[in-house]
Amino acid sequence: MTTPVRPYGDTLDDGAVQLSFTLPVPFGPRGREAARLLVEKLGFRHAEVVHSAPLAEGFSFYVAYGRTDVSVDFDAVRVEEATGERVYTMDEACAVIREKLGRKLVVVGACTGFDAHTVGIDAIMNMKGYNHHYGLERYSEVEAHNLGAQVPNERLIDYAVSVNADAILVSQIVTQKDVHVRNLTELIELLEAKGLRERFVVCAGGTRIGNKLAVELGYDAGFGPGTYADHVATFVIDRLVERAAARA
Amino acid sequence: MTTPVRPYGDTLDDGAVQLSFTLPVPFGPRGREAARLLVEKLGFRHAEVVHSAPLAEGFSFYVAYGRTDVSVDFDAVRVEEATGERVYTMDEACAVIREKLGRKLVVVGACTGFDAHTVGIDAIMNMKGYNHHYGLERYSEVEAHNLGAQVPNERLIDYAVSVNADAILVSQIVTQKDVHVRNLTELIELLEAKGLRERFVVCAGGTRIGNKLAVELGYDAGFGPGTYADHVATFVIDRLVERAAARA
Amino acid sequence: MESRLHLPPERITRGRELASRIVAPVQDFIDAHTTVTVERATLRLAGADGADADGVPVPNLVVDQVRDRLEEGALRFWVNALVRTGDDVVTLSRRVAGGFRLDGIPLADPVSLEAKAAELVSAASMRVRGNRKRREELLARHAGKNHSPLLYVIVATGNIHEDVKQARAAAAQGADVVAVIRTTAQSLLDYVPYGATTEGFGGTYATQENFRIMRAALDEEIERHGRYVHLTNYASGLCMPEIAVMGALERLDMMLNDSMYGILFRDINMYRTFVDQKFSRMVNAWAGVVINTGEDNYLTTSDAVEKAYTVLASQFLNERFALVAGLEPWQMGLGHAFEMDPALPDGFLLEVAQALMAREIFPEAPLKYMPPTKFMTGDVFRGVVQNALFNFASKLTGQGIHLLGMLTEAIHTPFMQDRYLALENAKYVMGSMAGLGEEITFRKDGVVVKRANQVLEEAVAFLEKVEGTGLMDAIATGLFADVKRPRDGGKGLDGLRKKGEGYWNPFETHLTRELGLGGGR
Amino acid sequence: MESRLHLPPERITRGRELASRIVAPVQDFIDAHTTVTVERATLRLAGADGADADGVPVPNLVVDQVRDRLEEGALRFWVNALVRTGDDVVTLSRRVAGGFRLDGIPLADPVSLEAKAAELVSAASMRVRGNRKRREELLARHAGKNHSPLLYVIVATGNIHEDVKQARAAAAQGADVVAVIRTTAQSLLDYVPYGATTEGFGGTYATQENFRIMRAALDEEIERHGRYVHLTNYASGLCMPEIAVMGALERLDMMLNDSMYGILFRDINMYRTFVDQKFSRMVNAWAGVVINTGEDNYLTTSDAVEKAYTVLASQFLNERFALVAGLEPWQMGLGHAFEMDPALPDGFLLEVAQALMAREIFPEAPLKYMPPTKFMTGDVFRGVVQNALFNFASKLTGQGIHLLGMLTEAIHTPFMQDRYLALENAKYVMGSMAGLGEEITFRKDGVVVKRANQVLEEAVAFLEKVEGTGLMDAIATGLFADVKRPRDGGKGLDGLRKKGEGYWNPFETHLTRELGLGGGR
Ligand code: B12
Ligand code: B12
Ligand SMILES: Cc1ncc(COP(=O)(O)O)c(C=O)c1O
Ligand SMILES: Cc1ncc(COP(=O)(O)O)c(C=O)c1O
Repeated sequence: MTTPVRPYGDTLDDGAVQLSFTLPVPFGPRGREAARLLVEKLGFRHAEVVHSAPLAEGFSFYVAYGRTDVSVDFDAVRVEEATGERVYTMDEACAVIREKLGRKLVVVGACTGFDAHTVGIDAIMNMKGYNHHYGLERYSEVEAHNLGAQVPNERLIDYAVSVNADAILVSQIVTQKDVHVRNLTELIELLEAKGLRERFVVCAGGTRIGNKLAVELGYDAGFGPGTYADHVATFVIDRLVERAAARA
Repeated sequence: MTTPVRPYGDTLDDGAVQLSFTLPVPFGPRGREAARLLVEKLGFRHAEVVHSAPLAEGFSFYVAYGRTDVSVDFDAVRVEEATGERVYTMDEACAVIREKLGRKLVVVGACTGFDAHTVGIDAIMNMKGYNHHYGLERYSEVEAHNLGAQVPNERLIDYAVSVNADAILVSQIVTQKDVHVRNLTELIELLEAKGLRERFVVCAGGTRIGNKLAVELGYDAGFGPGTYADHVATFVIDRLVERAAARA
Repeated sequence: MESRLHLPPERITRGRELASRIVAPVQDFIDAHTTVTVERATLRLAGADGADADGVPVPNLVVDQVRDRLEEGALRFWVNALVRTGDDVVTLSRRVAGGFRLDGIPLADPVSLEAKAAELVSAASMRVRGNRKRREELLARHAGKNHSPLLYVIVATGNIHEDVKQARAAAAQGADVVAVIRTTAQSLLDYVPYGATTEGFGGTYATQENFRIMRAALDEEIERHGRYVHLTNYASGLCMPEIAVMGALERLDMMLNDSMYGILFRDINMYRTFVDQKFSRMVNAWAGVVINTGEDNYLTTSDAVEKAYTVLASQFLNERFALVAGLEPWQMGLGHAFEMDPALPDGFLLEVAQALMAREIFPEAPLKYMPPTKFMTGDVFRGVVQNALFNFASKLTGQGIHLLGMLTEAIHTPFMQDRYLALENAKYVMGSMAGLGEEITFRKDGVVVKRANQVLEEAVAFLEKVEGTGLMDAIATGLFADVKRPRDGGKGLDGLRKKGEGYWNPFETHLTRELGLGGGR
Repeated sequence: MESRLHLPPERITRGRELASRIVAPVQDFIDAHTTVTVERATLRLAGADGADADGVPVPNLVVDQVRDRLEEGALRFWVNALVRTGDDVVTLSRRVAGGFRLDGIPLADPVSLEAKAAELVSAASMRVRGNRKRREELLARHAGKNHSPLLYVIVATGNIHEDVKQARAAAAQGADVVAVIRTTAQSLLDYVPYGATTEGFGGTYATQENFRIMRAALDEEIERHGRYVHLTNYASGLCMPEIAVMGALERLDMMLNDSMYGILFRDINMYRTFVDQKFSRMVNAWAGVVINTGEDNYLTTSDAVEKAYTVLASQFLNERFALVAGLEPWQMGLGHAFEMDPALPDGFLLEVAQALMAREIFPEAPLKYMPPTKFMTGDVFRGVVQNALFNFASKLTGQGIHLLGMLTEAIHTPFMQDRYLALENAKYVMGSMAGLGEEITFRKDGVVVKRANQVLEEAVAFLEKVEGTGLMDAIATGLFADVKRPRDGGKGLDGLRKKGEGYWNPFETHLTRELGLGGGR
């Protein structure tokens, strides 16, 4: 079955979309027409520039509405999230660790490179947690090390080795000019160069990070906005149990 | 010369555009991914869904940013406005009428069909005018008849004939389901059926009306937001002078 | 409550007094007349319904048949036919739709006519009373769940079935009131279309079936969300009384109903409107409907500072016309609007002054506050800010019914997401500054206090003038809204009739009695 | 002015007293120490500039050469080389960049060293005095043209030339202040990059050439629009004093400069930061720069209600550290932020209480009010509303420097259109409700008054505790911002030196005298 879906304004399949953008052209009727043509070229019917304003010499701003015939087959849309429907609560997670691993799970986390946004990794690791979901430090069966902000990849790896970690959790928030991609890639390359990649479950997280991107970059999983400790814990535990089973 | 212009966020040609739309799908990761795919299919690179929210059962809302390579050749952008750079002031307009027509210009205006939005046509015709631009009633050389709101096309034509009008000005503000197109077309068809089309300069105006649309529909000209009496007066006078010259 | 604006109570009293004197002579005129739509409304109350093959509604067919004898009241012919044929109302409606004429049937004896009429009145009463009771029960069951002010959104797709989707979404998002906007110019139709409709422009036809469909959908939403969702439609226009009846029968909760809107803004004949509004308001009063008056319309054409007093003057008149039609203060959703020019320095202060003034002068009325419209542009982002300030002003001054501004006001009738964003905006702003009104006092010699006092003075002065001229001549000479509406001009005058000696309308009599009103015949 | 919040003056005095007692011992430590960047800053004042082929700046090259003798002050070596070689500063800089060493040159006689130093001090003084004068002239010429509060926007493209376009656009749109945001983590570099730069992440490198380019562009905009446009950059970090010097030389108008930000939020060693902030603030004071402190940072991690007192406590400390570095009250852009949870009922009232409290406690300081950031989401439309309420609160409480919130805060560094929309939002809101602050009084027993008094109490109590512990130990034990920063931890400790007996720094001496400060050596 295919279910083509289109944007919806007030009638099914009307395709209505709101756009806004700046053009590097002077404000005036020609700019307005250029904006309209652009919206048309983007594949919109009924392209209407409903507002324009001068921003500066040679720059102008536009608000437009258009209608598109483009559709997405909703049935074919697949999301690969790191965790499925089933997410362990803290107590469940600890029970599984006790039962299946028989020892404490060791996790090292950090916000790496020059990134100093710790709120995200803290949300995952700190006692207090986030939105009424406790962080990993609260898990009785987890030994959690939060190295904080601006941790060089090298130091993170050394530390993970020194505490014999099961999992490494990396946070990256600043994404301008794809600095996060560079930094995440570097960590994996370093791990591989040292022959340590297989030793850890390595997860990335951040506002603009998803499972898809992280997996592409060589991580075991990626976590975006709305993640709680529960999600990462579930993923790490399941992955470790899997590995243990494979080894056995 | 061609000058391809693209949307501008903070770097030339970065192609940055903001979008928002509703999809008739439930809120959740799959909806979000569908939204992202849609933005990609609209031709955006780096399609990022930065916000999603549930609207109702089976409907969800998305805010997205994307970057496009689509460009418009700014040098090739042409706008056909009804009036060019040169717009008569009220006094100039009256002087030209006196000199070139040698009699008062008779103009009949109305907001037609079921449309009751008189503010626009009043802005053009009333004494007081709009934004410190007097309306046609103030022009000493213009005899202006404003028939007001909800005037049937038939009545408008009869009236124009009865006062021996030079020009008919029609305002249309409500555009839902293209009701304005229907109504504007009807007027021209009626005029043609009665063999009166050539007798009047016929202009349309309104918030969503431009010269292009009006001309397509058989009008002499069309006027959108930001129009003042000056603009219409200039157009009508020039057109009449032209015709007189052609006849002579 | 003591006035926070230091408004002199005697000036407020004076305004009321003037309104009462202005309305009295108009009331005498009203009592002596009926109109085609008052008669059709009566027939609808008596069960006339349906339409013929051309779509002409049965009430119109009946009234057209007896056009020359309308001074007797159309109901007599309907009741007589019921008595004579023994049909029930549904059958008779169907027969009339098929061409059956009522005007030739010899009259039955007055006693059986009265008896039949009493039966019909009681059937209608039961239905309307049932609706009122249902509303009261639901409101009681979900007490405390609505927002204050009530968050009011419109749907206007033109298609009742799309409207339902939009309305359900709005309910899910927290709307307290859903208004179905009428198609452009329905107010000028001298009949009410029949059945479910899917083709309107800028709105959806007000039909009884559309009312029913929407009410049923919203009732489901009430259950789902545990919050009462009010339904609103428009009475105004050439069919005010009939639509009021439809609203009463289908349990609408609010209706747009202004004593002069049709005259001033739709060029409907003034005699016609005055008579129509009275009957329609009696019906609203009876049905427990909250009316929404149209003072906002003054400011869509005139300046909100210069003409603020016209709003207040009109509120005084609407209040008086409401009182004499039996509406209680809690039913008077008197209108005003946030139409201050965003470029005006301290415009927000003037707006707050005017909104609070209305609040203090009509303390029991659930004031209906309209959002910015005329200064909205295609800049949807600035539109969001204008709406935020509007939301702020409304909560700050304790308004009752809050029409949400749409960021796309200058562009199109609302998309589903527009309404969502409007609700988010209002919920956030109003939640975050909820207590501010209670926190603050205004300087006694400040801009806000001065402004409110000035507007009150101007309104009273204006009413003095109107009282001098008489309301009808005031309208004819252009004192209101800058338009001149001659007594004999405008649409619908041919539908006016002086009531004859033998005018018979047991429904009117019933309403008059129920509402404790004197007058009428 | 009498307190509208009924704050007890004696508690405010107590807060100031505590701050003074807390700062005093730290000040003693500061006076006894110098750091690599204080030395480099001194060299910069003395004309050392440029970089070697690897991009290592000349001031760093000099300091590295004399690393082991820093307790004498690095300037001696530079001045000595000038005297001995007869080079001018440009030539000597070029030679040092080429590898020329200063540490081996035999010392000239003290008289010629003093003379040369006096010459350099006077050259720097002339330049800085000239900049101050130019600013004062321009401000006087365009008096009354800036907004109140000043509308402050950031540019952060990473490329100085793009930044210029963005800044010019902002100026055209009405911005009063343009801040060039620094690239991620420049604060952790122990040198200042040299020359124009085009590659930064989330911001643009602070370099002297970038300062110059932007200043020149904004000066053109000042002429074009007849409005002074302030330029801001960041002093904070491992190079605080040097960047302050660059700002003084290039006529920056404001600089981010907090006495503890580096310690708490960048894990820079506390000794290092305390010493650095003092010198950098003296330079700011001398240059007539307004500092912007970083109290907003407390609230990006902690809750704005729970931890409001930390903001006030930090303001007291920043004020004291500023006073002892010679800054005048008009130069103290003390920070705070609108980081109230939008979901919090009456959150706006709490926010207004806190903002007005800061206004009343620091009546002469041009408070720097930061916009919502942490509760901003990808919902740009709701973001616009959050910013509208922020604009409202700022104008209502009379803030001095208003950082505009961007609707895309949660998404990217600002696009040109984002800034435009932010300016439109602020101009509209602030214009429309401009007079409201003057109009209203808050109930004496209301939420706002109570909240302000409570935060003041909590701040004083907190300062009592810090005074008990001592500032350094308080930081070490995690009393501030929930982080523990051990005395010997953090970055940059190796750049700290105890001043020797013969420490020589005529610039410091000059500044101390000019600013009328005691202490120093
Ligand atoms: C708070 C904040 C700061 C604080 C950080 C304080 C701190 N201790 O963290 C301060 C003020 C220091 C700051 C500074 C800067 N910031 Co900042 N900051 C923000 C802000 C307002 C909120 C971020 C936040 O705390 N979100 C809340 C947390 C809970 O969400 P989260 O990080 O997404 O985390 C969740 C998930 O992503 C996930 N997750 C995150 N990490 C991980 C890791 C793992 C393993 C897992 C499983 C999950 C996971 O789980 C978390 C919980 O659900 C955002 C704007 C915004 N509203 O988003 C800008 C923002 C992130 N900052 C930005 C920038 C540019 C900067 C600066 C570079 C500016 C400058 N040039 O000075 C500096 C640089 C600092 C540095 N060196 O990195 C930009 C980034 C732009 C971009 N896309 O590249 C933003 C978007 C603002 C903007 N529009 O410019 N910032
Ligand atoms: C004021 C107003 C009203 C007033 C009108 C009062 C009056 N006497 O005009 C009232 C309250 C009565 C009203 C009612 C309705 N309105 Co209305 N209204 C508006 C509003 C707020 C402003 C319009 C306006 O006055 N603009 C100012 C004038 C000066 O601008 P303008 O008309 O564009 O005119 C300029 C140019 O276009 C040009 N121009 C215009 N005409 C002509 C003609 C000529 C010859 C020339 C040369 C130039 C010219 O010159 C003018 C000056 O520059 C707009 C929303 C908005 N902010 O735009 C909605 C709006 C136009 N209304 C709308 C609707 C749907 C309605 C109703 C149908 C709602 C309903 N179902 O009840 C009713 C129907 C009334 C009817 N029968 O037509 C929609 C239209 C949607 C659409 N695109 O189809 C809008 C956009 C609101 C919305 N988002 O839903 N409305
Ligand atoms: C009282 C009142 N009735 C009716 C309407 C609109 O209805 P119509 O356009 O159908 O007359 C309005 C609109 O603003 C109104 O205020
Ligand atoms: C006082 C102060 N300095 C500096 C900064 C940021 O600079 P950096 O990230 O380079 O440390 C901030 C940011 O919020 C600040 O408040």
